[in-house]
Amino acid sequence: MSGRFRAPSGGRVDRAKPVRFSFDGQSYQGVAGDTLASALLANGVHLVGRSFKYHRPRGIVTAGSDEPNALVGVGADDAHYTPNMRATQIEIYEGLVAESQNRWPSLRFDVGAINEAFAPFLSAGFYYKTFMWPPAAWKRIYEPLIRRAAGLGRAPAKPDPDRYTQVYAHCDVLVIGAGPAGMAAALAASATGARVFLCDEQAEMGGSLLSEKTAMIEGQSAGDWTAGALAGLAARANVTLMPRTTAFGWYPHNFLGLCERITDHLAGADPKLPRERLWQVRATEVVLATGALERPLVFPDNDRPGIMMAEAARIYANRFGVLPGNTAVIFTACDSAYRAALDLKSAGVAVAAIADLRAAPGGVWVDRARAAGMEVREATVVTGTTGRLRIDSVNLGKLGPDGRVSASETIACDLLLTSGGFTPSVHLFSQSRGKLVYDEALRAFLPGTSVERERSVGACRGIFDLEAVLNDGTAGGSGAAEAVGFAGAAGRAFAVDGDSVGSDGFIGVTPHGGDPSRTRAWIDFQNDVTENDVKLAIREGFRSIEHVKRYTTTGMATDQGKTSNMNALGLVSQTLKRPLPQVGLTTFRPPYTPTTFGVFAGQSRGDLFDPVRKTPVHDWAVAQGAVFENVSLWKRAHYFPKPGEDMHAAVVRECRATRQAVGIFDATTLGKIEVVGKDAAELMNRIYTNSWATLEPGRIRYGVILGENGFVMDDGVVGRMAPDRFHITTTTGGASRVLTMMEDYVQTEWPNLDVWLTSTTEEWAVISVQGPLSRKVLEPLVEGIDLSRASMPHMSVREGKICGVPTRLFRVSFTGELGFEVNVPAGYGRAVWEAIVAAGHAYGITPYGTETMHVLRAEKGFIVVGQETDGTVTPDDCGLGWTIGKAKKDFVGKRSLARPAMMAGDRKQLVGLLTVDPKTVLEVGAQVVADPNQPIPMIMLGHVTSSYWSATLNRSIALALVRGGRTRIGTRLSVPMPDGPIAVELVEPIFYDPKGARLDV
Amino acid sequence: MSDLAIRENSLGRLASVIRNIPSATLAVLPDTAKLLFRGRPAAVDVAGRAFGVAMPQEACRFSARGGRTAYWCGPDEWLLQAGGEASAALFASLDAALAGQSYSLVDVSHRSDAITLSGPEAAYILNHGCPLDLSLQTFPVGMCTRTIFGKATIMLSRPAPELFHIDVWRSFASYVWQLLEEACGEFA
Amino acid sequence: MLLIPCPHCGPRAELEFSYGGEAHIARPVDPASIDDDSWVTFLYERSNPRGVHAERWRHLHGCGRFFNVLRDTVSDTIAASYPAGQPRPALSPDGKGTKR
Amino acid sequence: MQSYSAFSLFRQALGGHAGWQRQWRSPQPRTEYDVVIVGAGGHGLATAYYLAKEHGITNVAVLEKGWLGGGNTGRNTTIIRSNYLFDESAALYEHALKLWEGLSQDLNYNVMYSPRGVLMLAHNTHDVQSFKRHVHANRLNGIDNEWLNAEECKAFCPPLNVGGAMRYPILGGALQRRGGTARHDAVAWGYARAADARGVDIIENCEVTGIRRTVNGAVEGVETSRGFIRARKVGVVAAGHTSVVLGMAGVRLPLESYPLQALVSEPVKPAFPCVVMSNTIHAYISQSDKGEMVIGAGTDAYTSYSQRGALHIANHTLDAICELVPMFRRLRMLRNWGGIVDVTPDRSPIIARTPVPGLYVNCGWGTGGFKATPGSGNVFAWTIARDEPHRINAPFTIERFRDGILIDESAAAAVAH
Ligand SMILES: Cc1cc2nc3c(=O)[nH]c(=O)nc-3n(C[C@H](O)[C@H](O)[C@H](O)COP(=O)(O)OP(=O)(O)OC[C@H]3O[C@@H](n4cnc5c(N)ncnc54)[C@H](O)[C@@H]3O)c2cc1C
Ligand SMILES: NC(=O)c1ccc[n+]([C@@H]2O[C@H](COP(=O)([O-])OP(=O)(O)OC[C@H]3O[C@@H](n4cnc5c(N)ncnc54)[C@H](O)[C@@H]3O)[C@@H](O)[C@H]2O)c1
Ligand SMILES: Cc1cc2nc3c(=O)[nH]c(=O)nc-3n(C[C@H](O)[C@H](O)[C@H](O)COP(=O)(O)O)c2cc1C
Ligand SMILES: [Zn+2]
Repeated sequence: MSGRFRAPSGGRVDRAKPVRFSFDGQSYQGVAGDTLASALLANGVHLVGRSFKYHRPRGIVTAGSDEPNALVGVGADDAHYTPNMRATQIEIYEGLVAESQNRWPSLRFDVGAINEAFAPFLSAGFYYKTFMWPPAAWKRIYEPLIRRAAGLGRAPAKPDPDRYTQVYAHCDVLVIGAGPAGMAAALAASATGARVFLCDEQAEMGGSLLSEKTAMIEGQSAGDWTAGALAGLAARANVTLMPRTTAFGWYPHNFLGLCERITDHLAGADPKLPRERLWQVRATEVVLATGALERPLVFPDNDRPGIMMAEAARIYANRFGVLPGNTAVIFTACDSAYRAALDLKSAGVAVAAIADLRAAPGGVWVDRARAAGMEVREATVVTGTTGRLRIDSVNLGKLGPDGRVSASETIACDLLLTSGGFTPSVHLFSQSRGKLVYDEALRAFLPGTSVERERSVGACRGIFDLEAVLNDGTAGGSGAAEAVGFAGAAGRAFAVDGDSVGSDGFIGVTPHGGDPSRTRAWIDFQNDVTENDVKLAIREGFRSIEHVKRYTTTGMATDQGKTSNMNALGLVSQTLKRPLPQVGLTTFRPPYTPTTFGVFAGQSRGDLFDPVRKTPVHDWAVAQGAVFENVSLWKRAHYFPKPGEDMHAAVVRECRATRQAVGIFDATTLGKIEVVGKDAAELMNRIYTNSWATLEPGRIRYGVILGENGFVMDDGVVGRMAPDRFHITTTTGGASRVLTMMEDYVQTEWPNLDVWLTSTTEEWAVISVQGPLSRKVLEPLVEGIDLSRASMPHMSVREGKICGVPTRLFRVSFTGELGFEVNVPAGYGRAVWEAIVAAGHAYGITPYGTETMHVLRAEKGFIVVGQETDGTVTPDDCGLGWTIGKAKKDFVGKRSLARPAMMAGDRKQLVGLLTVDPKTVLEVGAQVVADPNQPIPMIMLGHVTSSYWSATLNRSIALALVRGGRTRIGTRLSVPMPDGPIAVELVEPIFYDPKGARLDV
Repeated sequence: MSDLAIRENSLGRLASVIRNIPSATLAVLPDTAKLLFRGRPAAVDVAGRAFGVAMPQEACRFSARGGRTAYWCGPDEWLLQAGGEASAALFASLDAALAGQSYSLVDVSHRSDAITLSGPEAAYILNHGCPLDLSLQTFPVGMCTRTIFGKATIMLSRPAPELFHIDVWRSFASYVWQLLEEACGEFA
Repeated sequence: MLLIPCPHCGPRAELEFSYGGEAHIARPVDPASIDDDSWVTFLYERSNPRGVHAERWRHLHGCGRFFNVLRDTVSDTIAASYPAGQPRPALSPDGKGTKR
Repeated sequence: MQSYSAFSLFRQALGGHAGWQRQWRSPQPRTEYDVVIVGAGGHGLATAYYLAKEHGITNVAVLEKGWLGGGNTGRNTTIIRSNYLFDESAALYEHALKLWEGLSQDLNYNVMYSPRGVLMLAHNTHDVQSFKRHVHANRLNGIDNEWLNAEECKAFCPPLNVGGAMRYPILGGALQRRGGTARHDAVAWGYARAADARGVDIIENCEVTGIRRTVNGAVEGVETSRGFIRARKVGVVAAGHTSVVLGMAGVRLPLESYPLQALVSEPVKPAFPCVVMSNTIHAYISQSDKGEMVIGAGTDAYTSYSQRGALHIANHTLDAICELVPMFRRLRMLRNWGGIVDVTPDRSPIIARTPVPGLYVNCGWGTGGFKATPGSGNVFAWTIARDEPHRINAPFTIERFRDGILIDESAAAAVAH
């Protein structure tokens, strides 16, 4: 048998399929269809966890996602371990391994329970009042202690190997919750042809009908009707049924996050399957059918294992065939617990007594209970319970008309069921920003005015009678389809044979007559918040419910107060004598239930975290053993080490080869924009600091772009291909920024200009061939282009062919040597690159990477945007004042340059730095000061922006931005480092071939 | 020297190791000539006549004729595609026809590569990175649009109910391909 | 994730767009002629309203066009979407749509 | 003020905690105050406290439209550090950090300031260089900040994925050991209690709806949901709502309000020892004393007053976290919320006089003002009391935007928070 407490028949589990699992190392048997909670209960296990603060023994309270107590860790190994799972939601499978949490060394004997002894000191917010002395002890002693004591389960210790996926989906009507209301809504909406999604967080759809034994719908049992309804829905092509799928978050414009659990319930799941899937659903209309949650009654010692929600016990009995105890006492403020009592009794549980808070309970359910021989105690409350690891008795008290409680009797039992009525699940409605309205009669907050296109149906809007629920669901489903625009939604009336259990209930702490400072009535089980804690908070001035929440932590645990918030609210209302709606609720936030990080991250891991952009030459460089670096999304070859070389050696070799012979560099990642149209030159004039009107077709100019704030934003060379056509290059990281900015001006400021922009970054592969022998290498490869000095001077561009394919050949140099940038259509990039390498073989052509590129340009004093500039640098600051077209009236950023501070004399300016000891290489980012011996805080004059070993010059070089730098050239400053100051001389920021003679060849 | 260099498709290598699944099949489309045309209204008709396919005026639609396709990209922007043609010649002929107009024509033949995704699960697979409603009602055959797929921009078009074309910039192509394969994973 | 109506392509997910800040802030025709105070107004000062905000979006991963939207910054409700360059439409009294 | 200590806790425990006094009163607003502070966030409450404590100005009201501490103070990820690049910011945040170090004792309220170290990760060459620039500048400013290579990062924070198959490997990091976290709510409550004890009236549920000015333009008082309150000076510390409040006096500021989201995981036993931030892949994380992983990232794209944000932002935040710490993929998000942060063009705050005599503003803290709370309140109190800025906040004027004297940390380093 699958446990001592399994009824011989009944329920929806499959007794023919035993399932073995382990809990805290002990092996148990359940059956297919069990949750971990039902299987444990079937085996008589009630103690399943320890509470957060006091390590109190705790048992299973609910049968659903609202469970506050039964949190366990699941997973056979570290990589699959998941803490804080609710036993009530875990479907068991063969080999499931679960363990209890927050206890040591064992659940039954937990050292942490010593906290109980200190409970009097651990009142709400106690830590704010102590641990302040001596000040140093907080960090070293108190805080580590507090941290270790807190925290529930343990974090997984190995990387999670499972897959998670994310899908966007659209539907006309999304129905959340597949109880009677949701099923009826889905039936009605889908009948119109609307695309309908129906999701439910549970493994099985049917909601409350799954545990309904007596009511008949349209002449069928609830179970049969449910099966029929679901089969009907499944047969409709326009319906998607989504079990095990929690709608956890509602985001603006009817965008909802749904988490589907795919493999957690399977033993040896197919590894192809993702563990969970995030459905990101845009729904035209949403129907909320999320039901209602039963509310516990709060009384002294209400937290012992064996104290359970009445409805949960009914679910265990009716749905799982499990008897949660032998002898039950029931404490209720409503009729539904009578129904539970009757169902339990018929399943074989003895009902010792029903204590009803109400003065004169009556009606069909009460009559039936009495008729079944149950003793109903009117105006009776629970004043306390006993039992260490499981409840063994209940103290009852008589509630007088004056509110006083007088002791009456003690009853032995191993099960105490409570019900304080139902709280409609308005979480998602509230997330959608709809306003809640308090209904005095129902004692509940109900959905009021909608903000999004949604409607609530059934118990989640306070409709509890099954027939009414079904009809409400139908109306809601039809209404939603109609609102989408589907006609023909037909009304339908369901006939239900069954009795309503009404809507009585109680909110707050039940009267118990005990001394509030000695009794402990638990409001929030998981966070161990008691009646006294809340009262203390109020006494201390925490009057807002938000303050009470944060001071006591009520409602902040992993259940987010699903069962406790209303009682906390009720207690505040009782204590402050302020009507409940005036106290108000705390804010509902996503997720509805805790949701795995992995499913939010989805596929974005490793190489799919961000696109890896590679150039056409990439694979060639890989084959050459290049080391790569990330530059924005791109992979760029950083250097090309030969066997045995480190970066330094490789770079020295690459630099020498380029300066002395010829080097080849992949510049494909540079951004490129084609600017075309009659007004192309006019736009260029307005965007760039330079003047473009005079640039002849076939010539190239270096250009600078500022933000409208006057700071350097990007730079690059621009070729004029034709009077109405420019080929812009930008920095690798700046490409999209520049294009976006230009588009902005073209579209919104100057729409009358006849000019269009096209990104051509990816159209062209750019092969930079640099060095005195570069012309010799290229000459034999080109067709229709005369590379000679006379015909193709520095800073010119020609169109023709190379290796038989079209090229835009730029004669430019970022190295200071004779150089060319060969642009070819990207698909040819690799072939042309290899052809050039082959042709250059005889000349010692050497591939070089970004590091060598940086050294060579630094030797020439060329800036790199983002290195010499940082968003606070003007063109003049970095030595680019010369690019500003003096005659230009306006360009983007010009006006900002006229602001006082932009013209101040002591701005940081670009200079060269030479260390007095030529062997010392400065560190980029090091600070420059006048006097290294001044006291801290020092006056810093600037910082090193670039610094390299120059093989060409056989010494170190650096660039720096230094306050009033240009006037300091020739003087010495200092770079104070932790191990001593480094003396530097300020020089012009150009170290090599200052006249540019090597370019003019 | 005039050896014609060999054109490389950025997806060549990935496509050669594909595991095909019937519910969603990935393949690489052959290279085509692609020009991006933009212009003032007057130029649009001229371009359409010269190209032989009128520029679709309806947003997010493409029209095709005789191997040539014009995709609407924006209110003044079309992608002109010509299978099996040399882009230079096409460029020259359009450019000549458009003389005197206000327009821009840019050869983007190599900027992107293209993927086909076909099969009954194609839309579902695409929705792993694309936020569009891909039902036939809202994304009918004949529709095209730029959109996103994961963290990449793509140009998506639907030539047949269970067939999508994805045109994607070269350096993003392998990312898009891999993400599609990852999404196909549960069917593999 | 907002659903933003592009005047050209129709409603699309926010992911396809980039935000462009407050709308209707025209760059001065002749920046050189205005004083620092006026320039800073153009450059930086924004109305930042709690309520309806005229703002720019660009359908970056779509048709590429900039356009304007009237969005309530408290409820996120979008009341209107119109091409760049057009004046701000008047809202209907309920604030939910434009006046017709 | 009732003294808090282990001893008083012990004594009260014996009496069933019946003897604890209210931490702050809930007074009716008086008709007139010397100073009215608009906004009972951490900064506003600290301002009132220091006005009373250091400037002897106790006829002060702090007006709060909701519940005190319910703005960004109550919804931030509590990262505290002072390793800012520019002298101006470094001075401001270091001033705050020094006050943090003694704050629990000063307020007699344990704000749980936890200097467990803030580690900022570098993922590319640019990050490395920029963080080293910070390290050097901080050292010469007397602020602790040190460079760790990747292995040292791993040693300092073992859960980090260093060297694994990461799209952007961790190349190193800048560590400020004195950086850390504090218990956000306690900061608000501690200041409220201490200010209240010095006579400050903290008035909740009192929304400022207008600012009344005299004929010559000076501030006369504020209109509120609870009537007009006269005031000689008004200090606005309304974070995301500053534009709205200052608009009441006709003052326009270079400010925009954006949603910023944060989230927490379910609580687990200690598994993450410090604060880790990565600006390059956009996420930061620490573990609270209660056990939740406290996680945040960048703002949503658009201006908003709705205190919530988009799902894709949470997705991107968590894909980054899962890259950094792959074993946290199985942790679960417990709650995700938003705040409204007010951002200036240079992302540095404004702590200054306004063009309206008697009206002062402290705003623009954007995504990173919690760490500044004590320092900000301290210098703002000075500014209001003396009608002139303290040396430390002198650079943080409104005029700096006009004059181009920006203090742009993020432009300099793309670092926020
Ligand atoms: C998600 C998130 C994460 C963050 N993370 C960090 C971090 O890790 N580290 C860090 O240093 N900073 C962080 N910040 C920023 C930090 O929270 C803020 O800069 C700081 O808390 C601002 O404090 P404040 O007192 O100025 O504002 P708030 O706490 O917002 O206080 C302003 C108060 O003004 C009130 N108010 C507004 N209008 C009116 C009115 N008309 N009348 C009366 N009262 C009004 C508001 O109700 C509010 O209570 C974060 C912010 C957010 C939102
Ligand atoms: N006092 C009473 O009489 C009383 C009170 C409450 C409920 N009921 C009974 O409950 C039924 C109400 O029907 P109903 O359909 O409104 O509720 P229901 O409880 O039958 O169904 C709600 C369903 O929604 C699901 N759900 C809730 N939140 C979800 C989420 N975020 N994501 C996915 N799924 C979610 C639940 O798993 C459940 O299956 C009736 O049978 C009624 O008689 C009676
Ligand atoms: C550092 C920090 C830790 C938090 N930890 C929790 C927590 O453990 N449980 C919880 O429910 N909320 C937690 N919150 C979130 C708050 O419940 C709340 O969402 C936040 O203060 C914003 O307020 P609001 O959601 O009421 O708008 C935390 C917030 C912060 C700032
Ligand atoms: Zn569009």
